[in-house]
Amino acid sequence: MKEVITNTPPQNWYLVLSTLLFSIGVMGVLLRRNAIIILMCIELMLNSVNLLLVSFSAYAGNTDGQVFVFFIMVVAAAEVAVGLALLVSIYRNLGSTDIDVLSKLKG
Amino acid sequence: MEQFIQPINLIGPSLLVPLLPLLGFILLIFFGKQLKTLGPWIASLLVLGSFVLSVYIFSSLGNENNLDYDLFTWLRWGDVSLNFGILIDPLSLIMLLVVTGIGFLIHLYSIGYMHHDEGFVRFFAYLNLFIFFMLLLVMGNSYLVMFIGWEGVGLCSYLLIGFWFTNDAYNDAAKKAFIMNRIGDLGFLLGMFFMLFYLGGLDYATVLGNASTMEKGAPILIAITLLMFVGAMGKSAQIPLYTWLPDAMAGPTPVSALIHAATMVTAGIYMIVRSNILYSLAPFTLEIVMWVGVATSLFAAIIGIKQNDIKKVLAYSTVSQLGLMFAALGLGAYTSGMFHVVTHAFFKALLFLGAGSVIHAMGGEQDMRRMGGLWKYIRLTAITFLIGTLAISGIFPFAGFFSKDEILAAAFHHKIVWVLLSVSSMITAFYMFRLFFLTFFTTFRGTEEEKHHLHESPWTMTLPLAVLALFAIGAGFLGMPSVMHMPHWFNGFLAPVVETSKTILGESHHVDHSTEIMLMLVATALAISSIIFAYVVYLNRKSIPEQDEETKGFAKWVSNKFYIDELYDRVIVKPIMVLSDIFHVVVDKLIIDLFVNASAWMVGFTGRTLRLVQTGNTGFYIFVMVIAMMVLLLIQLVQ
Amino acid sequence: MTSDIVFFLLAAVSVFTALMVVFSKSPIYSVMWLIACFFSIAGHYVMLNAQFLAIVHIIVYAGAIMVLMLFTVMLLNLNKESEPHKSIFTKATAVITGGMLFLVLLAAMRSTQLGAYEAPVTTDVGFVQKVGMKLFTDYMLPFEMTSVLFIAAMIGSVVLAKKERNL
Amino acid sequence: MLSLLLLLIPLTFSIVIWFTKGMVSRAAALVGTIIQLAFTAYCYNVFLEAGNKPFEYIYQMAVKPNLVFHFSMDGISMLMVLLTNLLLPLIVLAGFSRYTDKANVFYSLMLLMQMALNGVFISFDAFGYYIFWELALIPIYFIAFIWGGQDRAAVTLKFFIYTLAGSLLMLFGFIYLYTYSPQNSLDWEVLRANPICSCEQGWIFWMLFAAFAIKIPIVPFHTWQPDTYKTAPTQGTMLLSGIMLKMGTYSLIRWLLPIVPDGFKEWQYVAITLSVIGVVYASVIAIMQRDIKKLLAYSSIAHVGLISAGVFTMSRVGLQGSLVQMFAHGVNVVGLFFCADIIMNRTGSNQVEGIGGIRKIAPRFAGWFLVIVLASVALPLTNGFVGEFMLLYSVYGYNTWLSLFAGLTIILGAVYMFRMYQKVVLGEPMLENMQFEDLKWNEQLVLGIIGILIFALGVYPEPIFELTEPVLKTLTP
Repeated sequence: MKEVITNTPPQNWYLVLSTLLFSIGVMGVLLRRNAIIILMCIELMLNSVNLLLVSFSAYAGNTDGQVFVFFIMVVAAAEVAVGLALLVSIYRNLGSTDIDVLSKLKG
Repeated sequence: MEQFIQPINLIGPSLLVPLLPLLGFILLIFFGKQLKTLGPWIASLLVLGSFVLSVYIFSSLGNENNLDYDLFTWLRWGDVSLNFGILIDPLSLIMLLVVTGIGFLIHLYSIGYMHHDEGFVRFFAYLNLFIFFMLLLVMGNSYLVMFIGWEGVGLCSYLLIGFWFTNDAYNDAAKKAFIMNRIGDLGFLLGMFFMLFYLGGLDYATVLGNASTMEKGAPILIAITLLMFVGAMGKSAQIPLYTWLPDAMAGPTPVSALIHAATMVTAGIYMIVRSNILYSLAPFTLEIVMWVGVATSLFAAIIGIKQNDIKKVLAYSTVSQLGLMFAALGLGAYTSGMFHVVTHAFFKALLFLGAGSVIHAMGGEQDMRRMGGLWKYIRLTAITFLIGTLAISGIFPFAGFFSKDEILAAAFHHKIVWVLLSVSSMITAFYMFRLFFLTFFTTFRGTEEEKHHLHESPWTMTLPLAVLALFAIGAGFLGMPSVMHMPHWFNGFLAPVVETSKTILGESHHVDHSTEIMLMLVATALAISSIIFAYVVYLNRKSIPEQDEETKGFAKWVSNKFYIDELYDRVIVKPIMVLSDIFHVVVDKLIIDLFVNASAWMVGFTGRTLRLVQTGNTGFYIFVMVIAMMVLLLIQLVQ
Repeated sequence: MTSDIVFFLLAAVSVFTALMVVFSKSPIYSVMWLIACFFSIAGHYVMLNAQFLAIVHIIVYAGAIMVLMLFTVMLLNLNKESEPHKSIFTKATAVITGGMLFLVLLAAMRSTQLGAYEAPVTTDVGFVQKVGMKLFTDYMLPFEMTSVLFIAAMIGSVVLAKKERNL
Repeated sequence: MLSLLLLLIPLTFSIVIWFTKGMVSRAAALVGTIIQLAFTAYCYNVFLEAGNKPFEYIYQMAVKPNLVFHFSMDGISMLMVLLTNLLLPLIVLAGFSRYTDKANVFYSLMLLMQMALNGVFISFDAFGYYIFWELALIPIYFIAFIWGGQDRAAVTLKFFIYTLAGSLLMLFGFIYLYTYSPQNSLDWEVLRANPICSCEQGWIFWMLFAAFAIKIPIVPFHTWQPDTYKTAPTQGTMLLSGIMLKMGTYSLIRWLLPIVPDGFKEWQYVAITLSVIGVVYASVIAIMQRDIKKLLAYSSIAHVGLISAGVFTMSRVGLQGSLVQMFAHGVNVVGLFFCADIIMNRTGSNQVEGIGGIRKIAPRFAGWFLVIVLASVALPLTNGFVGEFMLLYSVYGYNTWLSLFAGLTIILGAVYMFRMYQKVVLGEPMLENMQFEDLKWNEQLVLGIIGILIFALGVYPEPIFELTEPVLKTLTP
């Protein structure tokens, strides 16, 4: 077994960090109207959660968390593929990726 | 109750009595086409068979013995089981003989009368069905079986009144008869419920046995008897349920004779005589029965004066006579009432058949104002009709005299009733002779064509007339008044049926011989004076009843039957129809559906309102989502 | 101590780049900042001894997803500041909401008392061997199912992105 | 196994019929229903000899939650299964004289319905019972919707949502019972043996009662019914009125009475009063109805109102009477709607007024129609009387005045039935060039069988008493 970094900071720090990243992601979603940037903010949020899972996995000594992260990545990849395809299609039809234009769901 | 020895050998014949007409009905209804000519004869012969069997049972049973047995359990639940059984005792024997005997004669008569009708076979099928139900009514050993017959004869009455079903007025009359009877039937049904609940059964033995242990005048008994009397009112056309009977004359004349004069309408009297113990124990009900009878008798007689339709006159006279019988029952003179049922059956059937013969001769004309002088054309009919008229008027020695006299004698201690009944029979004599004179004497008032058509009826019609005329003369001698020092066979025969009542009612008010003779003389004098009055008015002065529109004043009220039909129409029929529409349009469609639709509208409204939340702005959705997340977390934190 | 410093450095980079993602005017810059952010997160993974994930993360996110994003941005020619500005009120609301969410989440985490882990229990959980064992034994079925998911995503994106034919 | 077969035969035929066409599906449906009838007759025999043992079948679908299909049979179930499988061939046969569009779907749905109805009647676990109860709704919805008449979309939707709303309440009731039953079981025996606290039975009573009252229907939950009966194709109406309506009254006896006896007793007076008011109310409305099918619908409300009143008296006579009357009413109402259908088909009019004269042209039809009308007005010696007598007596036993009120149905029933009969059948024909063919062979057969049933049960109802008495003994004190 190779040498590994053993001296790590307390887990609370990771909690705070991922919370902060998540909030930034949410803020971005609220702030921006460009669909691509919103998509990116969502990726950011997913990553903050991933970070959280990995930290828990590492600190609790349980591999399952990392498997979840793996699956989240898989889903995220699929999601981005479909999401971007949607965007392209929307852009083609509307000439814009501004989400405020997409108000067909108005009741 | 005393245990009689069951005459087992009579069970078979007694079962056959009602089954033969039923067989006739089934044959005729299913094979009517094949039995076009033979059918009516088969039907008549089957009824004759029933009659012969009845005579056989009558002769071998006598009045000492009863035949009482259950065939099978019809209804049961828990510990209660209601059986379908047959009872033959003196009372049912009398009715059996009357029903099958007169039934046969009328079947025979109908072969001539209905010959040209296209529903010839169907008519006989219905008649046979009627005989079947009537026999069930009188042969049942429980009120339940009686009720089967009770409703069954109502059905046949419906079918036969509306026999000519293409005529809507006739259909209305039929429907009216059925519904009026149903009102009575509800009373009967509730009466049965009371019996079942308080007296523990419906068969006569149980009911009457348990009732006789009860106190006289017990409220339960009064309730039962009153409710049963409502049933009798419907079936026997008493005030206030009498209006269907005159309308029922829409049916063919033999039907009027058989159902609406001789047999079915007397079912009410049969029922009360059958349950005489109950009635004797409920003096209050007896009082009511009596007053209803008296009122009906007088009321119908008054209406009868101004009727011009030959059958309507007879119908009102039937109502009047039935009232007389109820008055007799109300006075506690059960056997006298029953006696009048028998004599009335003969002479009223005779009168109706005679009227039928007249109508037959006139080619369907029923209005007396267009008749007259028929004596010389249809001599036999006229003579028999005269016998019937004399009998109903109570002239010695015709049948009506004896029975009517007995009732009047029984009423003598109750002076008002006696006076009213005497007036009623006086009026009866008047309008019957009015009818007789207008129809058979003076000059013919019809058209030439009708005059040409006049002819005596075929033998199948005249033979029943002759036979009935014989009975109308002779039947009275079955019950001789005591003043003649002859045995009163009828009372003697029925004695076992009413002996318990006798002891309950105590000593009846027996009039002594001199009073009785006096009563007879008074009654006869009154009748004869009425006849003379009628003679003077309609033969001497040759006055003819005026046309309908010319009547005025009281006469107008009378000839319009006191507007009772119109009253019922306004007070009961119309309001129910209006109520029906109100229920349907207002309550159903407006009120109840309002709640239903309101709940649907609420759902729709909520949807429409909540829809506005969906602004279509994605940013807003996300914002709300974040806020919601925060709120949820905060709630969690606060807790 | 060194690890603490490394952590703070990485964390500062992560937060800064994440903020830049949000606040950049041009989508191209946003994409670039996001890639940088992902690299810093990969650094965190290495710190946490999750080497397998760190590598996969870089390959999948930085290598595949972000490239895809970049292509899209460029293909659609979105590389201009065409985005209309939101009102200052909206912006303030967004920032305040984000901040409040951060506070609420922090409070929630504090109240759940998760801070029991001062140091990792075992250190080899993130190695390829361990993750592989887990993935191909316990998570065999979900793993296989992801292939179905991918097929669906592939077909879906092809169908969606295809030019609509005039029928 | 026998009870499974009872469900499988119609289901198999339902599937087979789907793949047939036109005349063949009709014939196949007839064959299927007759086979089912024959099998039911066999079951009847088995039941009389061996009791419910051969019918016991339990299938545990899930342990947690404890979901069970429990099929069994007692006298009441047997009676209802007999009724269902007896009427189905008649209903199928009734359709032989007319063309049905998409016949395969129609008869397939009908057979599916038969399965569901059988399922309702033999389920002894509330879970299975509920599933079949809802399943029965689906085919009839489509039958009414696809083959219906005027306004069918609105009317069938109303019907569907109305009944579904009731069923939802019933579901809540059952879930509550499930949660509080000792072994988390919905089995009839278990629920019966462990009644919940009587303080809560009132609520449960209303939840279950709502579903049954809508299905029966008891006034004021009835407004879906006349329109649905009018709009649905006549064979659908026969199913609805002949059998499906009996699901409600059957459930009163099977589920409501034994499971919430205290709630039953507590609200008895309300339920009886509602039922009796419904009897008179519906009868009065029927008098002035202008549409034949709606008139029959209201008469049906009146009749079942009396049935439910009888059940709610909780007396032996009331229950016995209601069972007899359920059977009788099922037979009669199918006959009545069949006659109405014949009239409407041949004259093209569905109005009470303005037809007339049918008897003159088609005496045989008029005769059979009269027989059924008489049974419907409860003439003695017809099957209608037996039940009505016992029911009225049971109401009398509960309250004298109420029975007087309920007894008005005897009079009003005669009024509206004879009014209708007179206007439609008697008199002179009022339509110009009216063609009215007399009965065809299949119509003759259906009416003949109904006629025989009417008189057979009217004269000798003993078989029904024999079948149901042992059960009733356990249900009433």
